[in-house]
Amino acid sequence: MSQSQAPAADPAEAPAQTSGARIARRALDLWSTWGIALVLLLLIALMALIAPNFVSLSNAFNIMRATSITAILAAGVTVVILTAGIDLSVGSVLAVCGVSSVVLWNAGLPAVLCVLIPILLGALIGLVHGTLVAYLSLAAFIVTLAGLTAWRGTAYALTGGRPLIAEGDLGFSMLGSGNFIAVPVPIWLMLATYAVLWFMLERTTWGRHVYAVGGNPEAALMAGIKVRRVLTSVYVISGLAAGLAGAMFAARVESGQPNSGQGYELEAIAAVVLGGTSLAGGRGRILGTLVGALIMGVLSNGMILMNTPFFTQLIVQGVVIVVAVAIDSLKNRYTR
Amino acid sequence: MSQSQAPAADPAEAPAQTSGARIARRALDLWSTWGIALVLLLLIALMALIAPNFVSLSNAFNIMRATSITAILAAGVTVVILTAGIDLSVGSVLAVCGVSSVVLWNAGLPAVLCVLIPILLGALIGLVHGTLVAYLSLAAFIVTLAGLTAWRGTAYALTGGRPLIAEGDLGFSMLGSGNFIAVPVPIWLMLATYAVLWFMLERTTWGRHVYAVGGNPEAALMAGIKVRRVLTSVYVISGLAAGLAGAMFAARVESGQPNSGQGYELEAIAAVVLGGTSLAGGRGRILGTLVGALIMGVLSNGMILMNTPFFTQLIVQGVVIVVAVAIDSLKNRYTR
Amino acid sequence: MTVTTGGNAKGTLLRMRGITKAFSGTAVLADVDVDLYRGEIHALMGENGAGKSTLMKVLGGVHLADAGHIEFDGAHVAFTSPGEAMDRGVVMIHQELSTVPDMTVAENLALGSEPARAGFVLDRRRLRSEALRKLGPIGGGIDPDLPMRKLSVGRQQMVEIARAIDQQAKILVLDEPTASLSDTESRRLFEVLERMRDAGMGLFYISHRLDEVWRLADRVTVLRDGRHVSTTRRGEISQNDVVGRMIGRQVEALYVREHRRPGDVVLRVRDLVGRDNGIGPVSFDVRAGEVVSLVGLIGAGRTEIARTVYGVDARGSGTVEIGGRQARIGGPGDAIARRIGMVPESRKEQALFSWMDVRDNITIASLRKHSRWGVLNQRRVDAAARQFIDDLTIRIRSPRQEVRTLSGGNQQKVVLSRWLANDPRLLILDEPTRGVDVGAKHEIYRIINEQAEQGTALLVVSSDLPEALGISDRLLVVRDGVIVAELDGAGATEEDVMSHATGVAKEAS
Amino acid sequence: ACSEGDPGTGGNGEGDGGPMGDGEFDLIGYMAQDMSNPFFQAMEEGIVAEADELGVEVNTQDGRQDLNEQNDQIDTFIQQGVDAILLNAVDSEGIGPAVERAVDAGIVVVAVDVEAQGAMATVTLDNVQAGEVACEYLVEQIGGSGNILLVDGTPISSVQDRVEGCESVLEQHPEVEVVGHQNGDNGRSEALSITADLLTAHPDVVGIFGINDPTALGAMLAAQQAGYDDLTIVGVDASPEAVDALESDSMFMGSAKQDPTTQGSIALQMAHDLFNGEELEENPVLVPTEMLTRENLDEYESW
Ligand SMILES: Nc1ncnc2c1ncn2[C@@H]1O[C@H](COP(=O)(O)OP(=O)(O)OP(=O)(O)O)[C@@H](O)[C@H]1O
Ligand SMILES: Nc1ncnc2c1ncn2[C@@H]1O[C@H](COP(=O)(O)OP(=O)(O)OP(=O)(O)O)[C@@H](O)[C@H]1O
Ligand SMILES: [Mg+2]
Ligand SMILES: [Mg+2]
Repeated sequence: MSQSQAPAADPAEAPAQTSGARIARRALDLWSTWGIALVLLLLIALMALIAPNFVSLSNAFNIMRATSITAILAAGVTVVILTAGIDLSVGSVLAVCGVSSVVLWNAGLPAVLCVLIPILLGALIGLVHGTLVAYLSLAAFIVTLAGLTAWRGTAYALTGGRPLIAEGDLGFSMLGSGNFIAVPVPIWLMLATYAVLWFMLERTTWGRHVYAVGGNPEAALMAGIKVRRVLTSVYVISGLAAGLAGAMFAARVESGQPNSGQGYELEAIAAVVLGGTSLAGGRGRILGTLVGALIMGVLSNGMILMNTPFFTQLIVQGVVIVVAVAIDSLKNRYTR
Repeated sequence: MSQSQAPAADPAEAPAQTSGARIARRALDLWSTWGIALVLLLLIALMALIAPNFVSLSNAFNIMRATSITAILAAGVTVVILTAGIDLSVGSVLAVCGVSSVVLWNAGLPAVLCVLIPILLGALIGLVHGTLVAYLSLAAFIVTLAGLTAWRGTAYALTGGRPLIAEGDLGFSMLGSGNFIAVPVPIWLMLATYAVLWFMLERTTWGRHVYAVGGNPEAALMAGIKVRRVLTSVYVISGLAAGLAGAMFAARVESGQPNSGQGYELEAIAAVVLGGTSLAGGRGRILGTLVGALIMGVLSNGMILMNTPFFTQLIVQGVVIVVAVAIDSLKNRYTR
Repeated sequence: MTVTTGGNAKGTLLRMRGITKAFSGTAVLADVDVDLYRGEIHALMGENGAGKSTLMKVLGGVHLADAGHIEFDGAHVAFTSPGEAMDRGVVMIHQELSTVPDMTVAENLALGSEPARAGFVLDRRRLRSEALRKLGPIGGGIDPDLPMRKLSVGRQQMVEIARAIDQQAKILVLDEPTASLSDTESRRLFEVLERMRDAGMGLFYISHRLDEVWRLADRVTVLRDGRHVSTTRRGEISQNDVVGRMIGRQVEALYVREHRRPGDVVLRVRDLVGRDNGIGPVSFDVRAGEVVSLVGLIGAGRTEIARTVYGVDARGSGTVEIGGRQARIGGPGDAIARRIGMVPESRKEQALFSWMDVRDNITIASLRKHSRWGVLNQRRVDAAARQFIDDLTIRIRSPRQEVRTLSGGNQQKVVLSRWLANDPRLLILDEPTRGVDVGAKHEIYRIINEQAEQGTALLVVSSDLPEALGISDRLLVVRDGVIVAELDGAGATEEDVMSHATGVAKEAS
Repeated sequence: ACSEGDPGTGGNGEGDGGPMGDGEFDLIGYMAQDMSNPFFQAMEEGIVAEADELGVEVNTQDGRQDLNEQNDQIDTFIQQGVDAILLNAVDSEGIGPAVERAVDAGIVVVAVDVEAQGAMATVTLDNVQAGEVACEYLVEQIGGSGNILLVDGTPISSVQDRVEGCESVLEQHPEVEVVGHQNGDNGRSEALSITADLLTAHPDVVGIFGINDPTALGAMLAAQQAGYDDLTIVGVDASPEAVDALESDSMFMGSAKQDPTTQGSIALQMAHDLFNGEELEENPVLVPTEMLTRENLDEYESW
């Protein structure tokens, strides 16, 4: 149909759109998006061979449940990184939101509000970061680095410096440890987060604007995109995700831990980059991040199963990150 | 020739070059470079008013001695950031080098070697990072993030996971606690690091190349600059600085602490950004970083003097970072 | 001399009055008045830095004027963002490419106005079909599914134009749209613009190419140093007068080709084939004191030939000899060591260090000459920079001024000095006058000629045919990555070049 | 051992509260809150030594002071089908839900050093008491009055209990004033740097309590470097470095004894007994703590 619409243009110059060429391009696209998934599969295969008790449904659930919190943080961070920004605050925002959910519970609020309010709190914090980045043009790195420090302090301040025990049975503990259709709730929440964000990024105009702002903010501005609003929105999304992760964390440990989530920001970013999203913005896929997060989860699970000393785990983790990214870059060299 | 042809054009086109305008512009330049120094002075004035015992030579030494290690890390990181890179590994490299200096000492090596070898080790680690960044074109963020993990693991592995106490009197402990002409040695080392790096950046061809590579790598390549070599060299510099910081750390605590330097990478980057260096590369001044590091040092010292709860300290620190950067950006708005 | 009043029956669409704008204290626009009628193409002319783009950015909501007001469609407006201006029907094609390289052509075409269902759900099918439709008038032959980055600069420019002309604009501003276009594309663009004018739109057209302006414009406004000099109907003023008003003096002969005495062969290229860029095999010589131009259609591969010689693009096979000796040039560093210099086609992306000062930009490739053991001799660096600033009459406040604050022509001169500072034996110039005003153009031609006189071999890539014909001793016509004809600079005509470039000549013979 | 309800691993199905899996006590997990602290490494040594005798394999995991990490580790241990978990929790209450999962999966959970909600048995050193004895000794040494510094650590329960213990003693001594109370991150370097600052603010300090030996020793280095030679500095753990410091003529005066090695072996013994369905003679086991000082240094065998 579209071909028939464009006869006015010189037919000689019409691009070669043979279906063969298109399929080839499609294949390359797939490989460039999913090359990292191959790394994950290889890793799983390796672990299946060498780690005892690795292959089982319950271990798969284990891995995904353990991954769910960083994966959700990483999903939010992906959106920020797509705009060439960064969010270093997610670990601390998780802590503030997690702690506040228990504070609310202990104050006698219904379970639903104890989850919703912290999520909104996360969004509000994201709004603060986003406003500073978008409207005061401060570097995202430094704004969220300040956030990392300040919100951690706030989390401690909320509890006077110590963990906060939930009174009675925490009403929303199923967020952390419940099951739904035989699958743990955290896994559902992780999948839902990715499904929603995938849709928003790939199937809405907002998603195109995110990519455009990340790819060339000036061009986006010239094209009439409300760059500042888009920029603000991604930090809100990241804050929302961190808020959800915080509530899940609190649900999982049935208490408010002000020191929770420390260092998660770097884990989340590692997952994003492993997943193929460029830190320069404008390029990447949200589902790649999920794969990246699972790589880290499988690795850590496998090594615990193999009883690896903790320092060896750290070394292996570092090496795997570099190797995976290097493989990914070789692929890029081939497709470009 | 063309001048004589266009007498009408030239005077009109030559911008007003009155000496008054020139002085005003000079002042703006100074303010744009040193605006952050004003923030430091204000902070010092504030602390002098509210923090007990703040104003004294010994407290000034305290602050600078406490700042020296992050300041030295930050100096190395500045050079990396000038090329639009980043180094997240410095805290872990510090740990590896610090631990290895004590390992060497306990193995009976002379004190000089116990300092030199770790510094070279730092450079070697930097070489690894630099090679991955420059020759495999991997993102600096992810390479050094992997380094952050892997070298931390290595530091633990070197000691079997526990701190390593120096046997006997540590021969190079003066690096951490000695005095030279009535000024603590760490302060001399910090000043020397900045002096050397200032000279290298401002007065050598290498320095020009660093700024060029950071400002526009493609143009740098076209101008015949060996971009990859320059890129590699900055990570080596950063590794060297971290190695020195490691030896100083070991000297100060008279032991090899594998968990030393955790989180210092972010403190160092905060200092760099506070000092006015752009994370986008190509713009910034090394001495600004020193000011940035001192701001953090004064803040933390002042609040400890006031016995502020640690969580309040965190909150204040975050707020001060944002405010300082915001002030800096307002200045930019004015001068541009 | 001043605004022609009541000249158009269809009425005034836009009135800009007393527009004043300063950047950090430096006045860029001072009290400028301009009108735009319905159904006219209004050309803005002026030297680099005269304020043309700034004036248009004030109109388009990119900058806010310090003083003055804008009356559009009978109402006062002050757009605060490009989006707002666009909503009201003011569309701009900016001087700098503004596309998103990682998005596809189709996505770029829809940027900011993506087809959507329910207001936010992207309609991918319409995205593609609309792209094909938008590309029709000017950008046919571009695959809408390709990522933008895979397109040459010229084609990217065409996509941008296609996007702008498709919007239902009342005012369309084109800021040097043809800077990267070849003749064929330009001509197609002009047809579209004329149709838009006839439909009653108002168009602002900025260009440094007089022939284009004379072909298109109904009225011409000249700006100088941020001030309005004159607005006249095209027929009422001569090209020479316009140039005179722009730069405050007359330019008798724009092109300079004097005292050429070609000497020995400096560059000898034999059967050169690029490894990945699809050019070759090509063979040609450039002699000392000779100016040789590579000409051809956009995308013909001229830039690639130059880049392969310079070592930025990898060589597949073939040989390059410099001064009679085989040269293995593995990169720009090797080229520079053999005293070859190259001014790349994209100033901002490939040549300038925007945040560094003029001095550093001039000396960055010749620091070795001013240093010992890597330590710079500051005084000699300053002296070298000053020498070129004077020799090339680069207009700046101070050598420590950041180069990004210079106008295009002066920036180009800075880039030129960078290579002159190396005392080159062979100088490769890719589009040396793109986006440069006539005055500066003339000076650049003078510099080129001076270099040739001094015995430098010059290889020029140019899309501006009159320029290539005017300054070159020989022309090499490139088509599909190979050289299809060699023409004498003095004897050849534009028709000769075009017939070889398009392949017509071959079929005829 | 086998995993919960998963036929894929070919286990013998679930036991009912009693010994499960293959019925052999052959694989246990040890979860430390922070393996970078030598204290927990010494505990691991105690466990491994005991485990070698019992013919049990030990899987050690570092919690890195992160409760979520410990949650994941427990899940992985359940997966792995360990027979028992010796749990040194980051937070005694927060670990509760995870402990419950492990117990439900038929795993014997013994809390070590830090109480853990829902654990089947507990062996702890009374951290509150450790803080008490250390600060009692401190108050005694400074003669019952004067300004002191409290160098705190990261807010995890074992640390907070020590501070609590110390503060309860200080309440009875109003002449002793805490002029500085800061967080030293449980380690030498941070303790050193904040103590240096605190000593600037309060030059008249006569004593320092550090929540563990690395902290106290870091504080001591700061005091040395600031020119002090007559402070009274006490810590907790009686670690080898503390012994070194006591052997030399330093300002470090004492440390509340903790015996991680013994705690570890007792814990494993308890787990073994529980696994075999035996009654425990004593539960919870509370290893009493006393002060290690220069006076009783000879009798002490460091861990
Ligand atoms: N954002 C800015 N900040 C500071 N100075 C600026 C800015 N934009 C433009 N200028 C300055 O304003 C003057 C006018 O620039 P403008 O781009 O309008 O010129 P122009 O007439 O379009 O020139 P050209 O033909 O080279 O495109 C120049 O001296 C330029 O350096
Ligand atoms: N990055 C790229 N990837 C793929 N193809 C490219 C790329 N850059 C250029 N090309 C193609 O190479 C060919 C020649 O490039 P280019 O257009 O730069 O040549 P040119 O003759 O110098 O034209 P121009 O006037 O645009 O400089 C064109 O077909 C172009 O589409
Ligand atoms: Mg312009
Ligand atoms: Mg070209």
